[in-house]
Amino acid sequence: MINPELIMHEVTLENIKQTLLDWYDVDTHHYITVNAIDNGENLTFDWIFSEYEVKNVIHVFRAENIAYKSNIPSMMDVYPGAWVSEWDLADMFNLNMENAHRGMFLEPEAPTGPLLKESYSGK
Amino acid sequence: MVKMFIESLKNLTTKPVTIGYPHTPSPSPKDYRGTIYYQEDLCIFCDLCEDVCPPGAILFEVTNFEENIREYSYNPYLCIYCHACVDVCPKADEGCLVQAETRLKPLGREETLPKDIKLGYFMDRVTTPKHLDSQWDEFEDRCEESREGHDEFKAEKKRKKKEEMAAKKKLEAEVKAKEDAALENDVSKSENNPEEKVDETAKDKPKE
Amino acid sequence: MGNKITVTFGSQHIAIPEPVSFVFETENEMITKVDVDVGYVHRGIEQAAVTKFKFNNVQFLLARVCGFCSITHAGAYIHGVEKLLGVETNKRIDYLRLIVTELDRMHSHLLANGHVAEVCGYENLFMQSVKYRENATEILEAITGNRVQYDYYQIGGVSRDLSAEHIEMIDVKLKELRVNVLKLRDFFDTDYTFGLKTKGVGTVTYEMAKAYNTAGSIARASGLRMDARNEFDFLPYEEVGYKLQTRTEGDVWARCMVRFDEVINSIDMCLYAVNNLPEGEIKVKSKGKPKGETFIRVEAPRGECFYYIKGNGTKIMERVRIRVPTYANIPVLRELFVGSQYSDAQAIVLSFDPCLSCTAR
Amino acid sequence: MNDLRAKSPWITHYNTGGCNGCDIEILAALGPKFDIERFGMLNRGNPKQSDILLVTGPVTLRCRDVLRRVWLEMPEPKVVVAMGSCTHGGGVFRHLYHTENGIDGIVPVDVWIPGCTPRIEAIIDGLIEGVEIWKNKTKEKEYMVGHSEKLLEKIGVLND
Amino acid sequence: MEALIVLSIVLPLILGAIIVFAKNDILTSLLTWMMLPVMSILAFMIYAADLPIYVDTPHVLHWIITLFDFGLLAYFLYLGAKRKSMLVSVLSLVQFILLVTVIWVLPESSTANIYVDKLTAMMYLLVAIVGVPIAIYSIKYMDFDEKDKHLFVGLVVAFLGVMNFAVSANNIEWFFAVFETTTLFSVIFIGFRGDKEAVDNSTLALWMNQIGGVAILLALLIMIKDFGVYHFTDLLIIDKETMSMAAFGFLSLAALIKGAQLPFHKWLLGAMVAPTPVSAILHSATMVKIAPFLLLRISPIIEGTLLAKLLILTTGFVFVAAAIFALTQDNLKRILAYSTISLLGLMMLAASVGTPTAVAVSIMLIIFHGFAKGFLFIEAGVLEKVFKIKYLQEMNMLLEKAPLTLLFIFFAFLNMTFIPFGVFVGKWLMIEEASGLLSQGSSVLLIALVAIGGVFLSVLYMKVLGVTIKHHRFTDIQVQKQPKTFLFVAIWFYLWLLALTIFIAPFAGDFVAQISNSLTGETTPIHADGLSLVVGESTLYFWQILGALLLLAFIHIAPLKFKFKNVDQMHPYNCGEVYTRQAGTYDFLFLKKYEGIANMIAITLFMLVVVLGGQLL
Amino acid sequence: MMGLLLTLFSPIIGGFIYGVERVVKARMQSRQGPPVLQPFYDFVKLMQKRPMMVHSFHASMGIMYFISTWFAMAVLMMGNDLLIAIFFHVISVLALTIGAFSVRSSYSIMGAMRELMHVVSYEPVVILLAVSLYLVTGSFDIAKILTSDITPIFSLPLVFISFLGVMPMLLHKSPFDIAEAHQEIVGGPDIEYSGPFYEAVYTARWIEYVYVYFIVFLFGGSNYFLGTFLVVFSFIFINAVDNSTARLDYKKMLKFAWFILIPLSMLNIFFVVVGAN
Ligand code: SF4
Ligand code: SF4
Ligand code: SF4
Ligand code: SF4
Ligand code: SF4
Ligand code: SF4
Ligand code: SF4
Ligand code: SF4
Repeated sequence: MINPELIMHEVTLENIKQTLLDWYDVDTHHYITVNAIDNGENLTFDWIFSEYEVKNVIHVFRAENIAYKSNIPSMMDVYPGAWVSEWDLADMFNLNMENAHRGMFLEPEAPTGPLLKESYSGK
Repeated sequence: MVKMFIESLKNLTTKPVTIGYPHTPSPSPKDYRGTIYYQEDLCIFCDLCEDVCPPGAILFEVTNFEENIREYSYNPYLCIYCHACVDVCPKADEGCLVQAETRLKPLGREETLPKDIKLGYFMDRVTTPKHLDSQWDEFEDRCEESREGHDEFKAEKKRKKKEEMAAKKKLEAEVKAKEDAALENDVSKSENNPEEKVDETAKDKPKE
Repeated sequence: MGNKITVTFGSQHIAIPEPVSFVFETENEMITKVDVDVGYVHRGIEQAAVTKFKFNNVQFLLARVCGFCSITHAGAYIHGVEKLLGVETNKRIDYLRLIVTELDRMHSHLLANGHVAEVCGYENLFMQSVKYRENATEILEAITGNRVQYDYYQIGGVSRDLSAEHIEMIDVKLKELRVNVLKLRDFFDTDYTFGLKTKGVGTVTYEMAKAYNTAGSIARASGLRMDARNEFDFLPYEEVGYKLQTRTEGDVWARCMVRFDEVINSIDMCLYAVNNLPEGEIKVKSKGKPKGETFIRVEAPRGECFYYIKGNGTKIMERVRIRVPTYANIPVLRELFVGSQYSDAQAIVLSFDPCLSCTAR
Repeated sequence: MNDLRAKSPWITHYNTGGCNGCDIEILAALGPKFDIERFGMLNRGNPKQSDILLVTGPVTLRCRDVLRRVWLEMPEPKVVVAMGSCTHGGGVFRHLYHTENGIDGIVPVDVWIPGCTPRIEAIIDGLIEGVEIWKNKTKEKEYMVGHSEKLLEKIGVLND
Repeated sequence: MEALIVLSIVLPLILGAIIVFAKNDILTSLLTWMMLPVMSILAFMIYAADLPIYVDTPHVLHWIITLFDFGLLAYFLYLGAKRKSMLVSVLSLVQFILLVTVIWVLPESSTANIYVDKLTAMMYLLVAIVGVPIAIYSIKYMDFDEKDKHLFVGLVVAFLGVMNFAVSANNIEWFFAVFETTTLFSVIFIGFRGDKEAVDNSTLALWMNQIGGVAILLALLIMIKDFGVYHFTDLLIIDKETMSMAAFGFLSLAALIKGAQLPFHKWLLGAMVAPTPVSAILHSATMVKIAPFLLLRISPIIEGTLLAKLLILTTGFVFVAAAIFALTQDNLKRILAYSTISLLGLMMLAASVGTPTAVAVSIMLIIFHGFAKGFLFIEAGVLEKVFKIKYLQEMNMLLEKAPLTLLFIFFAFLNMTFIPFGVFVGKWLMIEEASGLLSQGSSVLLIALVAIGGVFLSVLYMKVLGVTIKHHRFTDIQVQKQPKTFLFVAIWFYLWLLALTIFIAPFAGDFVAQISNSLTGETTPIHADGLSLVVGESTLYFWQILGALLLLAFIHIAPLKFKFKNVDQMHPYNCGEVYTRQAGTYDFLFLKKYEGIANMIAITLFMLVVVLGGQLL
Repeated sequence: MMGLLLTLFSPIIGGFIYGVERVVKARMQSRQGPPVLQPFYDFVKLMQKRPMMVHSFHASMGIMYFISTWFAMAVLMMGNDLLIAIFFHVISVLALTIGAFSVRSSYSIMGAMRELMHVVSYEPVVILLAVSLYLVTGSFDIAKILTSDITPIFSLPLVFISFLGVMPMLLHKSPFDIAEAHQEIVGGPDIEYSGPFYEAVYTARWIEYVYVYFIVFLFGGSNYFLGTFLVVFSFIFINAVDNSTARLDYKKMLKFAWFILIPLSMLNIFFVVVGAN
């Protein structure tokens, strides 16, 4: 059984960028992805990192209770490769993501925000 | 470059590694995940396979509501040969659902339509390979309807049965009551109770 | 205008079997601008995993996120579910899983390298790669029942056991494969024209690799010591002799070479695992429904595959998030084109071994 | 003549969003062990010079029009060989929000190859089956008599 | 006959003057149109006469010309001062001093100052048949929003006279005078539009050509000092063995500059700012053709010397380099200019080789290049004025926009390189000749240069043709209306080229070979066998000529005429996508960085020509 | 007479060569490969396809490519001047490139430009070859070359080697299949042809095989046995090279042709000249 050692950092949308700018070290930290979870009323955001050559450690920067229409900051200033995951999330959750180009994955005729609970739970 | 040059010349003089399929056979290895076969007589109609099948390649259509006869349908062209149905089938060991090592022929000209009774429940109904896909769509709808219909039918039947039972009971009760009345002259004791019970059951059952 | 030629590369193009489109703007064949569309394969798997499918058959769907690493996708998910269910697998299961995962890596790497050779116009090298790769796929077919979609992982175990004949066959074929891969590696290594076409082309420097958080053989070819097998204990890699392979050149050629080195390492690991297979059941009983969340990293052939799984105690999962290696490598890929020749673009793309079907899901 | 023709089917392959599994096998089928060039088959990659359109995948929304265009660009006589369960009703991707549930509604299919992933032997069987059908086809365009230009324009083949 | 010769020199001058001063449209047209038959007949009559002819001139003419020289130099000095160009002023002063010295030491000579041989007569013909239609063309051309129409046409007409004069001058001092006059004309033409760019370019042309003038004067001085003669015909009879080559070194230098060889090609490129007929006339029949003409005049003398070898090297190098750099250009006229520079290189190369066949090649190239280039520039002018197309990338879809012009351009370009047209025959003969020389131990480099340069030119033309035809759509082609004059001139050139090509064997075997015979005094191994061309042991059969003509005719007429019926039309393969995309061409701009190196090499070669070839050391 | 027959049958001979080549190529890749007559099956197939074109001009250029290649073949077989035959080949290249340029497809246009780069690379070498043959046999006349008592291969080994170097360019074989480059520009100039029109281009390529191998044959001089041997040798060699090299880009091709092959040829000619004097 896998046993990841989770290191949780509580952040908010306002301070996430600054926190990451301070914390993220290109030599030791590896950005994995950003994730969003729909809790039914609001979203949870996770920015997920690992460390090079350190076993089983996963850093998670978790911002909770995000309203659906909040403006999400882009992390492209911190690590330039962030755009794929951010644009992807913007499409999938119909987010107001900074700098995001919509339609990277979704065609116009597809449902908007397919990963939102309201989109698939039939309401 | 030079090494490859020599290798090329060497290959030119040696025999190619190409196998001769289809002129020479190339059998599947043991336990190859091929077509799913089904034995109706062994099936207990538990619907577990239909439930687990990822693409929905197994469907049961209720063909006879009265006797609750369900017909197994399998679409080998939709099946992803994942083996999940066989894993889940309680009667798999007896051979109710088996994954064969052989695979199906591709579906092209009409002559090549597979006619194997055991697997081709769905295919048998198809006359032309074109529109097979849309037919499966219709079929899915029909199965869905049949299931719903069956559920309704079942509920209806149950209700009717209950009603009958109730009526019967009532009758019996009446008779009994008459008898009793005749015997004891106590009429007002048990008149409404059975009817309420029927109502409750009728409400509950279809919801399941 | 005038001297600019816009070349579309995809979505239907002979060099990339997958639908992906690059729109290059070239001047004298030199690329000056590039647009990438990676969304052709988007099918909506993340949604399907939390709606249509129950937690015990999601792995079949996830295996079909991508054919090359069907085993890793299903594997990552099942590792996660097992964690949520609290299932402890035994050594034999781990070893069996490891064998199939590494065999998958071998065939994937060999095909990827062969494909690089093919788009470099080196048809024979492609043919030789595919020829030798057959050994790996034959083994896989024999032990899992399919050449590509193994469906081998199951919750709490694996679907089939290895028999004695299997072990014998694997041993013979892998030893043969090892010889052949070394030969093939030698071809790639020493070939002059292939070197002309690939050395110094599409170079990802160590700094770039770090800055863009690349994964897999792309990162390792640039000297970034980055391998989920090294950083995450999802399978007992250390026991079977895993070694991290890196190079420093970072170009197309180095990526091929890293893949060959990994194939050889994988063969060694498999040989060890097959010959030292622990005894035990191949399936552990599991009960209950997954509840809670977990993060999983596994090393797919193309690099790190990351899963986030959240269950809510019902049959349906709450959230499945997939981050795949190509997804991490697309940003750096896009940066590489500007300034390189159009005739090298195919080799660069294919040396990344892009998997759009998992990128777009 | 048709028998001679049947010895030279050229292939265009298009993946409409499958898992690559099928495509890997197509590559392997080109390889030395199976070598479909024995039957005169070449992977041309260019629909204008091909006779068999080998499609894999469940047809995602974005691939749909591309598939149509590729098919339209192939001159008659031509056949479409659909490979894998994805192409038939979408396979495991059936009824996802971004797929078209297989290629049947998009282009007319002549041969279905079952399997996920089909064995290479099945690919060969399917292609041979396709060739048998192709042999009896003619140059005629049975579809869209009389309104070709318009239809082409609508689909976006007459782009520019 | 003398009168005819004088007439053909003077008539254009007079007519030009009338046109300039009369400023009357009808008169202009009338006179210019009239010149076509008159000049042609004159030239034919002179050619048919018993050549060579020496025309004696009154002594006073000599003084007039000398005076004119000084006037010219004074004007140049004035221009230099006005345009604040030190170079021009200094060069004018140098020329002034040299000219005074020359006149000081000039011995008496009884040789006639005007000498007309077959070569000269051929140049007359070229001027009449190629130059006059261009003058006609320029009447219409100037109607398109240009000013000073009459002045322009008058100058063009007069320029033809100057050119005729230049090719008939025997006295090198006179030749210097005409040489400078052509410079003057080119300066006026280039600066015609009067804007800054035009003036700058004309100044450039001025000082570059003045260097040529200086070179001629130096040559003249040395000649007078060494041999005491200053007539071309006198030079030919001096014993070759003992001769010093210094004078010829300088003469060749003048030729190289006039022929706009690298690195002096800038002036010809700068000439592009002038109205297009200027380019047409400069490139086809006049001006630059003085360069190979001059070399042809002295080729019997320099044949086989080190000077000739160095010239071969230089011009061969230019032939290749200019063809390569032409690939980097995107302006049609500049491409044509580069190709002229390149082909001039080949002509001069052939002239320097100096064997009968090589001389024939040079003549052949002068003629066919004149026709084709005149044609091309005319069509470039049509494109510019009627269709507003100047750059290569705008030439896309010419087939829809200007089908007829495309047809003409296509044909002219085919003429520039493909079998069986004249330029090709020249190239082919050159290779044959060079191969012959090879076995006698001459340079392997010569052959390689000819082969390589020819290939580059072919590729250049194919590229340009490709671009003109590019992006054709499905639409039907409608032939657009063009001014009748343009059409006439185009058809005139077309028919001449066609006729000359079909009868290339007699033309080369009789006409060209005769000129070459007369120049070299040996028999040229080219003759016509029926309509097949026989060169030594090789034959260009008539069926090959005809076959190639038919193939090419089909290729260039096909776009207009040929239609497939009942065939499906489909858009190009675009990976199944519908992106609109640009499709330009390669511009090979990365080659530009080698241009400096090429110029350096060319300068070195120039030095070598003058210093080593002229045996100055 | 022989020349006429050879010309008439050159498509068939070429098709046969191509068929053998495909088998040899497959065998070199340890595959079984298609039947030898495969090119003719392809021919029949293409003829039976529904004709489809981009526009008439493009389609007619495909046919012109075929005709002019065949004509060049006729000139080579029946004319007497090798040089002229070489220049006729340029006409066919013209038809091909003009056709390729005329369509609105960047692949096609890139293919055409690359085709021109091919010409720049091989043409000087081929001309030098003709010149060197002239040098040793004293004639450009093919009939004379084939009857001269000198065997050119012995005095022109370097020229032969450099011709081996340009053969991949002429025949579009790896490492110089740059204009065709299937994985980059999907066939380059041929891409837009389909059905019968593609068949014209396809067949023209066969004629080019005969054209090129005939030039190889000339190296045998009057020793036809040696000539045949050279043809077979170069055939195997070219195919082995095709199968053991990656495709280079056009700049590398130019450099190879210009800085290696041309000097090589010139060196050989130089030696011959020096040796003769
Ligand atoms: S093998 Fe899988 S897809 Fe096929 S019927 Fe069984 S469960 Fe369904
Ligand atoms: S799981 Fe087995 S027993 Fe149950 S319905 Fe399916 S086939 Fe029948
Ligand atoms: S050989 Fe490779 S590039 Fe070519 S079509 Fe096949 S998979 Fe695609
Ligand atoms: S990158 Fe993704 S899709 Fe590709 S092989 Fe790896 S896990 Fe599979
Ligand atoms: S990377 Fe490609 S091959 Fe691998 S899983 Fe993804 S789509 Fe499939
Ligand atoms: S089969 Fe599918 S995944 Fe494989 S290369 Fe072709 S399109 Fe891509
Ligand atoms: S049929 Fe199966 S293997 Fe083939 S593409 Fe679809 S999911 Fe992949
Ligand atoms: S490049 Fe194209 S034509 Fe050439 S061998 Fe490869 S697939 Fe065939």
